[in-house]
Amino acid sequence: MFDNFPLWPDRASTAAGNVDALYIFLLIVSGLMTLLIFTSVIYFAARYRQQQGVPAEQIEGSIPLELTWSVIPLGVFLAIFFWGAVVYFKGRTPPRDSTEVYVVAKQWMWKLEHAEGQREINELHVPVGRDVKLIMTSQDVIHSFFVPAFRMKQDVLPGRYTVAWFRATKPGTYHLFCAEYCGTQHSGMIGAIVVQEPAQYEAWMNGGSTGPLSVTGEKIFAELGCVTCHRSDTQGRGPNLQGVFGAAVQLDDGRTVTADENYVRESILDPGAKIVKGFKPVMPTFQGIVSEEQLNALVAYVKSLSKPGAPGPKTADAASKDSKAPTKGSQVE
Amino acid sequence: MSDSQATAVQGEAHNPALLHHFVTEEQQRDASSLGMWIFLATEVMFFGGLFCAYLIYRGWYFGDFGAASKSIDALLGGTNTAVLICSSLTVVLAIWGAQTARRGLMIGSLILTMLFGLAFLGIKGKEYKDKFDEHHVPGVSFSFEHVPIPGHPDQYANPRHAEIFFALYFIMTGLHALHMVIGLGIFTWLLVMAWKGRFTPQYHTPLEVGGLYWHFVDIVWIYLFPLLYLIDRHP
Amino acid sequence: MSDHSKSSPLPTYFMVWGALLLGTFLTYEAAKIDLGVFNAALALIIATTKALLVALFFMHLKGASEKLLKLVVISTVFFLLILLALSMADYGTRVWS
Amino acid sequence: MSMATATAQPVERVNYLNKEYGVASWLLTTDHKRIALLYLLSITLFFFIGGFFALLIRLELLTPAGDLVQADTYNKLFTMHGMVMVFFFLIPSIPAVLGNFLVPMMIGAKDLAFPRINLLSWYLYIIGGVMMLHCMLTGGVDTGWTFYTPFSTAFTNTKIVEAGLAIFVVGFSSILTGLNFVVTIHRMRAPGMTWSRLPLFIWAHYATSIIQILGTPVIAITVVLVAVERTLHLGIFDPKLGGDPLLFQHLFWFYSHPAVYIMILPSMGIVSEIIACFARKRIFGYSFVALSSIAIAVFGFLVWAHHMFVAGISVYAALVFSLLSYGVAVPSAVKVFNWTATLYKGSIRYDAPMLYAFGFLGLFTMGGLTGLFLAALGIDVHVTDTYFVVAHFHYIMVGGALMGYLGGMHFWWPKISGKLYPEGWARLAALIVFIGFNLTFFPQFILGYVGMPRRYYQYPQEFQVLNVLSTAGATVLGVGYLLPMIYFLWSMRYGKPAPDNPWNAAGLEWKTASPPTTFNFEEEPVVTWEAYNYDEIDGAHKQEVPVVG
Repeated sequence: MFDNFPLWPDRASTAAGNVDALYIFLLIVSGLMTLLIFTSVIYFAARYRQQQGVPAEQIEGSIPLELTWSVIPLGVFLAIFFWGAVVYFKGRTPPRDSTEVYVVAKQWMWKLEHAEGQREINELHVPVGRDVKLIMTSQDVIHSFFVPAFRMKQDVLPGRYTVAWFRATKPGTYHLFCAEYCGTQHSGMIGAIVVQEPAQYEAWMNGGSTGPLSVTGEKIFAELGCVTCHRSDTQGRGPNLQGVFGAAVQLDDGRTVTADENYVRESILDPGAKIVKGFKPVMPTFQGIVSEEQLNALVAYVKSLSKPGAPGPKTADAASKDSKAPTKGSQVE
Repeated sequence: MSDSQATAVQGEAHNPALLHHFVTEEQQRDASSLGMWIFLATEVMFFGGLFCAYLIYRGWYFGDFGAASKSIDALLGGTNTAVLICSSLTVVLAIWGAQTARRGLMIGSLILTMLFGLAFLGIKGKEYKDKFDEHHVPGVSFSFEHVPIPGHPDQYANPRHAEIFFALYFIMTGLHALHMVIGLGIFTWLLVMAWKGRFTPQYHTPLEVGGLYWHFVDIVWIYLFPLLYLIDRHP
Repeated sequence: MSDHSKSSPLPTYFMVWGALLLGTFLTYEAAKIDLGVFNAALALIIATTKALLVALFFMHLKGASEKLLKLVVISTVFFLLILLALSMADYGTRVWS
Repeated sequence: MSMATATAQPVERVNYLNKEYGVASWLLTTDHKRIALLYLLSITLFFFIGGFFALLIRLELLTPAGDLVQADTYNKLFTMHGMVMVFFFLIPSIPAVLGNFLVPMMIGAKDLAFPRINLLSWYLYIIGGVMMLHCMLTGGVDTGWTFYTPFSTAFTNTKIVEAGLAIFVVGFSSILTGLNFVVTIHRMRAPGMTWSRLPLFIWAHYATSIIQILGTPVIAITVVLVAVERTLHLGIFDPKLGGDPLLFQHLFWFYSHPAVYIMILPSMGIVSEIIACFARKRIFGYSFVALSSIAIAVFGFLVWAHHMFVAGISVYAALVFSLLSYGVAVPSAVKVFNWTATLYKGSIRYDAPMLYAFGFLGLFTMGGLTGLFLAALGIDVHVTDTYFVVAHFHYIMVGGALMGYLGGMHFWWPKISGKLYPEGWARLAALIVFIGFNLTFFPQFILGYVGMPRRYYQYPQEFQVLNVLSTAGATVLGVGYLLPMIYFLWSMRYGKPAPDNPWNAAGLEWKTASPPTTFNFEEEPVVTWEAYNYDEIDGAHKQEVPVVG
């Protein structure tokens, strides 16, 4: 019981240093304040204990003293607020070109899918020193992706994507917990983040690869007949998806929204919600037809269309020829 | 909603004499009215939670809400609003009748108020029956297919989002109707006491406190009518 | 509570009653005109004026001797607006991030 | 332990306890003092039920593997522990027991404004309690006391609707108590009892009542929405049907954060009374302490989403709520500084109530400061939903609210029961509670930062040592809580009769007999003195030291 008994969590990500610094600062401030209160209470209690013939001296109060111990704490609090907000903002804005991992939380297990196609259950292999962006959704209830060693936690909500990112700095295996109560095996929904040297990571990568996720996405894009409306030329009944991801989209009711993962997901599951300017709302909903994994693949594919030099969606027949080619694991459950 | 409003009204002070723990009669009346005003504060926050849900989903699904709201008969809603406004008037007349010892006016106005209340519930019942026939009652039998969104004739409303509107519609108007039923209960009791000649120009606190409750239920409806019935009525 | 000697005479009641009915009719008609965003704003303005009329005249807030009742009403509305406004602080800005 | 100058034992005076006997005299009473005792009995029962669940949880967590109870049972244990403690003990305890008993007496009134509604509040509490007990005995709830959706609406078939209705009913009891207090404080103060002469206990209960009135209805409607969604399979909170689970969290926390101020504010009122009496001094900065109670009540409504920083709300909303949360911390800091300043140049005695007040000062300070950690966005991402949060709110609720409650029970026990409790045992119990509490919850701060999530049935091996420490502390704490119940009951039977003012305390409630008559005062009191006029009291008694203990 006593062999491995840490009093401080591992520090294995860039964020860990920032959070620890703020934590230690707050520990010091609170420690001083607690010390101040404890010593003054004990000292006053002892110094002014009741003695015969020594009455208590009535002191009404003093406005300046009241102001000092209102304004000074407020000042300290605001400093802490700003520092905390800076750390928070860094943690909530993923860097531009981070490698992406799609996470699907399901009652009591984590399914993770690299953009390069590897699929893992309850484990995530990442290389040291590279930014990893997690695009997460849940199939049932609210879970929460929590890696204490990275000081990172983000709830995973059903029905939409939530995003988190980290950059591992120290190779090793770290706990992955579910931090939002999600049912019987909530405490069993534990995984591991395996941080490897780039060489080991490459070796592991070449193992079970089923081709990049975007390629799987392209197959689904063809199988479901999306390509018949969303064509690379402009006569398609649906908007051309080339370069759409990340760009601002003009809607028919005047609003402009940026096409992020949630926009693409909503356009697939609930097309009527946001209609692009100049197009008819003819797209059927795919709610219940497309699984979370297929959805992730489609989003990855749409993203790949925005990368410079990405080939446009092949016309219907060309894409279908490809899907017959025997590639392992193209049928996503 | 337990019938605590009835006790909150401190009605059956068998005689205008003072309740034991109050010092003066004015203190007792002020306490009762302050008590009712604070109770109305809790009611505002109680409906407030529903208005918050309504506000957020209206922002998200404006088109679907417009389509669903258009399927409700706004004329019935409008007449109901007028009915409640008239009932507020008769409540005020009843109180004025008590203040000026006009027994006939007081009792007549109380009866009229309750008739208006019943009329309101009747119209509400008709509305609910229409919704039931059109399968717009949320739950298993709900169906809202191929209903165009107002202003976008070629676009159909999403049935799931319309079901949220109807869920909010039935909960908000249902809760309001429940408060109306409790109001009718209070006013029956006030009528009985008025009939027994319990209210005099010096003592008619239960009438005033009951009136405050009734006017509050009217104010809730004044907000419910435009927000639920008139979301998107222009052609 | 209002002091009984000079509670609103009948004409005031009937004027307020008329104004309320007019308000209802206005709301009903205004919904038919397409004012875009202002439809909701107009509906709320009319509803709030009607609610104020009922509260001030029918519920005798206007003649109330002490300001306590007004304070209760104002603070209740304040906390209701806090619930609505701070929830919208989340929903309104979710699109930005 | 009798007053040095107590006259011979007066003939048995008629008071609210021996005025009438029989079940009906208790179950149909409208006397605020008897209703307070009815509440005392019922909340003590629920406290020990909740405490029993807590002990089972701590025993389960002795070992990393889940080996004492099944996973489902464990989930039900911490859910029921939360629901019983929050809704059936912490929220009603001080307002319903000490508030009911003392608010009318402290302002010189014969009773609350609406005695019948007061009795109705107790019956609503009992109906809610019976519903919750029935729900527990026939299956319980496994969603956590926060019953987040869509788990509570679509992914569990435990008795959510029944527990929800129990909370609705008991919430209504809380609303009516708040309403009663506000009207009483406004309308029924004795002549001369101006707002600046009100005891701080009354200010604290006024602020608590504001929150009870304006917050509780929102959770009532939330529970109704969850019940409607479960029965009709609607999608208000279910994302599959278009709803938003975060809307539930907004509506839930809109009430549940102010609810933690319902739990702590009455204790602050008690601590002000105790420190003033046992330091024989006027509270330092009386008006600042009074207004900070109101500030906490009002600001308490602006900060709820600091429970949701990682739940998926927008980054900008998180900034707004984090800033506002630091605003609400200032009034609490002002109170702690003022209490400490009151001790300066006082004439301090170490009776049991004062020990509890010292305990409150220390533990509430630590609880409040750890709140600053949680309000800082950067740290909250790491520590929310871990044992750091569990430790934080237990420091506030058990270290603060419960310590204040026990201090108040000891301080006013002579007035309530007419008997003196055994001082020696009481001081020992206070010490045991303080030590047991710290041993139980301080390790949980470390556990939290190291990363042990909350509501875990089994945990990795490396967290075991701190959990064993915490369980050891829990047993000590359990003993510490049993002692007061034992010697309070003992004192009812064998305690020395208490004089009218054993502590020589200021305040109208000490001007009546112990225990008081049914209408509290023979003739209506007129207040001509300022609050906490200990200089006049001690001056008049020429330094006569109340020999107590």
